[in-house]
Amino acid sequence: MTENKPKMDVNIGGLILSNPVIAASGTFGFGREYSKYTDLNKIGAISVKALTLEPRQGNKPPRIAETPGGILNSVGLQNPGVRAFIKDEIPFLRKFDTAIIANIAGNTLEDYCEMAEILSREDIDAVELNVSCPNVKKGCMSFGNTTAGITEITKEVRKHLRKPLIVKLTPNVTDIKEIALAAEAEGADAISLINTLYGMAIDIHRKRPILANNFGGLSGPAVKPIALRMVYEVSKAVKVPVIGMGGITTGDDAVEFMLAGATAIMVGTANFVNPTACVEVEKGIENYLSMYNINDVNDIIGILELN
Amino acid sequence: MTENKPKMDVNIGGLILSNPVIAASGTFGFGREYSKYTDLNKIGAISVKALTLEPRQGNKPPRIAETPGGILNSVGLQNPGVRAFIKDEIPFLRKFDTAIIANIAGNTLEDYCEMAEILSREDIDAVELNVSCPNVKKGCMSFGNTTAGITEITKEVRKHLRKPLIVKLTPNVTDIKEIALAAEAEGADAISLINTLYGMAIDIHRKRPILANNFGGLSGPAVKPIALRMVYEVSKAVKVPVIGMGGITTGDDAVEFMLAGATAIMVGTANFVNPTACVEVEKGIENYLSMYNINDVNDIIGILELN
Amino acid sequence: MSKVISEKVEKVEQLAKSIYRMTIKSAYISENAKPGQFVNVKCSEGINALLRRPISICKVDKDRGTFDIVFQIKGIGTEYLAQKTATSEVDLIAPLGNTFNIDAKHEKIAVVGGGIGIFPLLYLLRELKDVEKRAYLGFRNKDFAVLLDEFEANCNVLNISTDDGSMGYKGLVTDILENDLKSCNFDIIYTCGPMPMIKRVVEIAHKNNIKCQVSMEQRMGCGIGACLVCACKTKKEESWEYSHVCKDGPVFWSDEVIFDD
Amino acid sequence: MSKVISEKVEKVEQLAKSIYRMTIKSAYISENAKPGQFVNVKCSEGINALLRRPISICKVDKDRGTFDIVFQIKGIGTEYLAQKTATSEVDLIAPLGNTFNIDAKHEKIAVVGGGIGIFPLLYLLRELKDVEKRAYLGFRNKDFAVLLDEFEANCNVLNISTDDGSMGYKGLVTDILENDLKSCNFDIIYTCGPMPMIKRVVEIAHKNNIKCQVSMEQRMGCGIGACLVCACKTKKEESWEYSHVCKDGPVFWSDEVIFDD
Ligand SMILES: Cc1cc2nc3c(=O)[nH]c(=O)nc-3n(C[C@H](O)[C@H](O)[C@H](O)COP(=O)(O)OP(=O)(O)OC[C@H]3O[C@@H](n4cnc5c(N)ncnc54)[C@H](O)[C@@H]3O)c2cc1C
Ligand SMILES: Cc1cc2nc3c(=O)[nH]c(=O)nc-3n(C[C@H](O)[C@H](O)[C@H](O)COP(=O)(O)OP(=O)(O)OC[C@H]3O[C@@H](n4cnc5c(N)ncnc54)[C@H](O)[C@@H]3O)c2cc1C
Ligand SMILES: Cc1cc2nc3c(=O)[nH]c(=O)nc-3n(C[C@H](O)[C@H](O)[C@H](O)COP(=O)(O)O)c2cc1C
Ligand SMILES: Cc1cc2nc3c(=O)[nH]c(=O)nc-3n(C[C@H](O)[C@H](O)[C@H](O)COP(=O)(O)O)c2cc1C
Ligand code: FES
Ligand code: FES
Repeated sequence: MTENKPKMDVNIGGLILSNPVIAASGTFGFGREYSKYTDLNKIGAISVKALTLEPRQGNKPPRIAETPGGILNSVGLQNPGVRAFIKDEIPFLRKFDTAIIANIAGNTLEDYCEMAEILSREDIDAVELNVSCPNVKKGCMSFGNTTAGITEITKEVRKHLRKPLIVKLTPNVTDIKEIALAAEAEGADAISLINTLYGMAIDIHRKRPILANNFGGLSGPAVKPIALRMVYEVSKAVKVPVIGMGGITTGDDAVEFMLAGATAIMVGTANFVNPTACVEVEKGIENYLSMYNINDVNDIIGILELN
Repeated sequence: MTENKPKMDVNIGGLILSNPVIAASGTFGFGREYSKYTDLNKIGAISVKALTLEPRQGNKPPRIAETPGGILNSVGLQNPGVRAFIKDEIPFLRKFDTAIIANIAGNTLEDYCEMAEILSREDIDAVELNVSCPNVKKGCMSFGNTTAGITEITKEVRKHLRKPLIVKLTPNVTDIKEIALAAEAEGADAISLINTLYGMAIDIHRKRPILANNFGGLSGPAVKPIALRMVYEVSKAVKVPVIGMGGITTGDDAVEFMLAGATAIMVGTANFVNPTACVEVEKGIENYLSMYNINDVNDIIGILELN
Repeated sequence: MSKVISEKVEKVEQLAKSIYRMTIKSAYISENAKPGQFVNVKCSEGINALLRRPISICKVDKDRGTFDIVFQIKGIGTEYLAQKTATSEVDLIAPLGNTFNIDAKHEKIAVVGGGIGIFPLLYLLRELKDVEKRAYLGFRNKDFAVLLDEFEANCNVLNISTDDGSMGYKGLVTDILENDLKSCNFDIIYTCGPMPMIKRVVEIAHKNNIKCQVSMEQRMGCGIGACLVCACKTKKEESWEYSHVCKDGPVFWSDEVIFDD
Repeated sequence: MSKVISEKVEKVEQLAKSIYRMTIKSAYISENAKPGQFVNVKCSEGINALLRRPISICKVDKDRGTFDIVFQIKGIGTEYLAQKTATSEVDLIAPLGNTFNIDAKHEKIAVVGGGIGIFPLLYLLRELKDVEKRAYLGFRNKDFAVLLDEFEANCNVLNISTDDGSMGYKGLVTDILENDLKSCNFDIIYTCGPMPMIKRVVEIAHKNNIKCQVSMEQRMGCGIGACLVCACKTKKEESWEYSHVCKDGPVFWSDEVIFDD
């Protein structure tokens, strides 16, 4: 079977990935910790923990709550800042055969543009615009849930960024297609979705929310049907590649997203449960292709037929 | 302990329920089937399967798909029509000490108004406006996801309805508060939420959606954190009582919703797994009250403190 | 009258690579069940497999107060069920659904089953006394052909087909049925299995003017007739309606069902 | 170096109403673990309890290649864990976290534990040789007081308090500590347990100029330092930062931690 290994590389707006599996931002750090448990060379790309212009400490703990089939998190963008990333993390990640996607979040439009300028000069493969983090009071959330917001930020960042631009969408909106089309119109090379769904969990004994931040973002298997529907809608609406995520745990889950139209997929929460999840998902996609004698993963993208 | 049984009755916009547990529309039929397994007298109210002006057959099967911690359904409003309900079901339900909430769905504004007129003359306790069913092509969905739509339908139905009016909201919107405020402004006596989240599940072997209708509404434990956040937001925003639902399976789940601001709660998907779920949820709320020596369920409504 | 009931597992036996038989102690169900009925069984703790799974009753032993279900592993629910052991309990709603029509006037009957559809038919055969019974069973291949000795013991003639010819006739079981009908007749045919097989059986029965009952499968929510998800298109006066497999079925007369969904 | 590893359960024992000890066979973990470290254990199949649960290592038997964890049932995860039997496997990431500071210069040490915080301290006591060891353990009531014989065997003086006086001193265990400090001194105090207790111990240690290590608890996601959810406020130069319990801890020097979150 080794000679029959299907062709796994995919093209995300000019960026070629060795396979369609990407570690989702915020769930994989900068790859360091997971490198002890899994072979980073076998992962198509790593979208690193969201970077901000200056270092950030994030929210108070508890920052996580388990919910049925999912988790709520309110990390609040703790990160060492874009410059420390460049100095300390890029050299480490470059030792591996995996693409680097810099996920960026800002308080202001200027923050985003400045990070785009800085990162354009660095050895990374793409930038993912986090305009949809539910866990910070001001900033990125507000750009992501209106077409006006997404238009403005995509247009401005595009001017400053000389790398493929992935715009990551929030699912907390009435019409996701509209938001995706706005991002595409302003020059996004790809759309990734979904970020987390805004939620809450309560400790009935303390009569307070479990998260110190009160609210958080829901991810994990629970959100899969919502994510899948949105990925389908967006990939029907836009022409640029779509990166799908939300609850992917197995190769079969990934195949669902690819059939629905995703050119690549991201694995998030599943990494916490199983540090080798990304590699297992990749293997699972290969198994599916082998089962049906498909020799190029691109042949399953968007082939879902409606009933 | 019997003499110390806490006071369980709540007031939903003038409608007094013997306890805050309501069977959610579409999950309990007209109570007939469940009456074989559970004591309907112990349930505060039953919101019946959505009624339309004329009988409807609903969507093709399969109409259900299991997803992680939840289900997708696309029943598509199968029901015998409002007149058959009046003739065949009200007399049956009236044998029990439980309030009857008529959940109504229409294709047009006129449908809703006509049903409101008809039901105003009948022996029911309240009407719940289903403006948010994701499983029919035209009609109710479109009213529910804009403030303009909700304003129009609430205003018109209010003119024709001489019963307490509960407006049920869809969670598939960017800002649920705004929608709730619009319903309140036009005379809703209570707000219920959430209806199902729009989603999809794919059979990777047939390369088609599992549901014949392709898309469906997500309910069950998976949606609980989203529902809870929305119930909190809405009950902070409006003055009318809020009926909370989404994934409630146990008394503790119900308490979470009540702490967050719900005056009553609905149990849906849990009935399928456990036909006595409603009664067990009620018992669970009582246990919680006893544990903390609270002798009126109204004392826990909305007392959540943020961190 | 069905009940929500927690019962002790007496035995779990592997019959084939992916097929298991579970014997469950239940005075109530063994007393009340009839052929064609099913149990709706909780297949996990917590939310892992959220919904109950419908499984046909395959055998009832009133004396011992037990009944059997036989199931094939398809996904998480049946996989979990297969891990139960003699010390486990199962949480059931049962018995559910209507029953096969059993009529003293029927002198010669046939059952036509495919795959997991054979199990309710075996229960039916066991309960039919003093009748000439023929069974027609189709399988993907011999690895799925289970309980043949019990079929053998409960009918007069047993016909087997497999898709790949690894056992019995190679081809469709309905070919055997059709061929037999040239030389013999039945008062009624009962069928359960994959939809293409059912459709073909119904076609053959109608062409030969034989009464026919089909046992239908559909994805279920509540299993008790309340949620309306398990729709099955049936005739109604000049038109049609959606009946429900869990309550109006699983057994329907073949001329009631409209097979175009 | 920690690993993702599936290991056999050797024994599960109920120590009190809601407290269980599990002995797990693992050459790898017993060889590599150090006091203060924890395992991150999968507590369900499928999605029932989605996240792994962190549980401290309570004992290591290198010769037999086993280690023990002791846990109290709090919710769905620990409840599931308690149902494991001698034939089960557990899926672990282990050993994780840093370790208590053990220094040959320490001649007299104290451990102060409350509730489930006592288990990592017992492991520490077992590994500390040739030192004078005193243990101060506080419990809600005597029903939660477990493993006392093992504490007894592994320290020179054992002090017990309960909130309701049902065993030992009635009141706070830190009262006993404070009183003892009038007449004796320690080179280091190790503490683990409820936050109010930890804070009080740190206060007492600082007032008495005794070095102190605290083992912290926080809700975790990954357990390996990647997701950054398990934040713990610590000093950094003139200011502070969020360190992470799973990686930078669970053990911190008492003067590193800022207890105002
Ligand atoms: C009336 C009736 C009687 C049945 N009797 C038997 C029997 O005796 N032996 C047997 O092996 N199987 C029987 N089945 C099929 C059995 O219910 C499914 O194989 C089983 O539900 C699959 O569950 P799973 O978790 O293993 O698979 P999954 O695919 O993980 O199940 C996912 C969901 O789809 C539903 N589902 C999947 N396949 C079917 C199906 N074919 N029919 C209905 N729902 C389905 C499940 O109930 C569940 O809700 C019967 C079905 C019906 C409707
Ligand atoms: C480093 C460390 C070591 C620990 N050692 C032990 C030990 O030796 N014995 C023991 O009984 N307990 C120990 N705990 C606490 C133990 O992790 C929790 O009691 C357990 O996770 C509760 O899980 P549950 O599913 O039973 O409860 P649930 O309340 O259902 O858990 C829900 C979620 O909250 C998390 N959670 C709940 N309580 C805690 C807590 N106190 N700390 C961290 N996460 C929590 C769970 O991990 C899970 O993600 C330790 C915790 C940490 C952080
Ligand atoms: C703990 C945690 C932290 C996250 N941080 C980020 C982030 O920094 N930037 C971002 O774009 N998404 C972030 N996400 C969202 C994930 O990248 C992903 O969109 C989401 O978790 C859905 O995928 P999943 O269900 O596979 O986890 C975070 C998610 C989790 C669980
Ligand atoms: C099978 C099914 C049918 C439903 N039909 C209706 C309906 O007719 N009218 C309505 O307002 N809501 C309907 N709902 C939504 C429920 O009333 C409820 O809002 C939703 O399921 C969330 O609650 P739960 O998670 O407890 O199920 C239906 C839900 C299910 C699962
Ligand atoms: S499964 Fe609910 S009506 Fe049949
Ligand atoms: S739990 Fe993920 S960093 Fe500590």
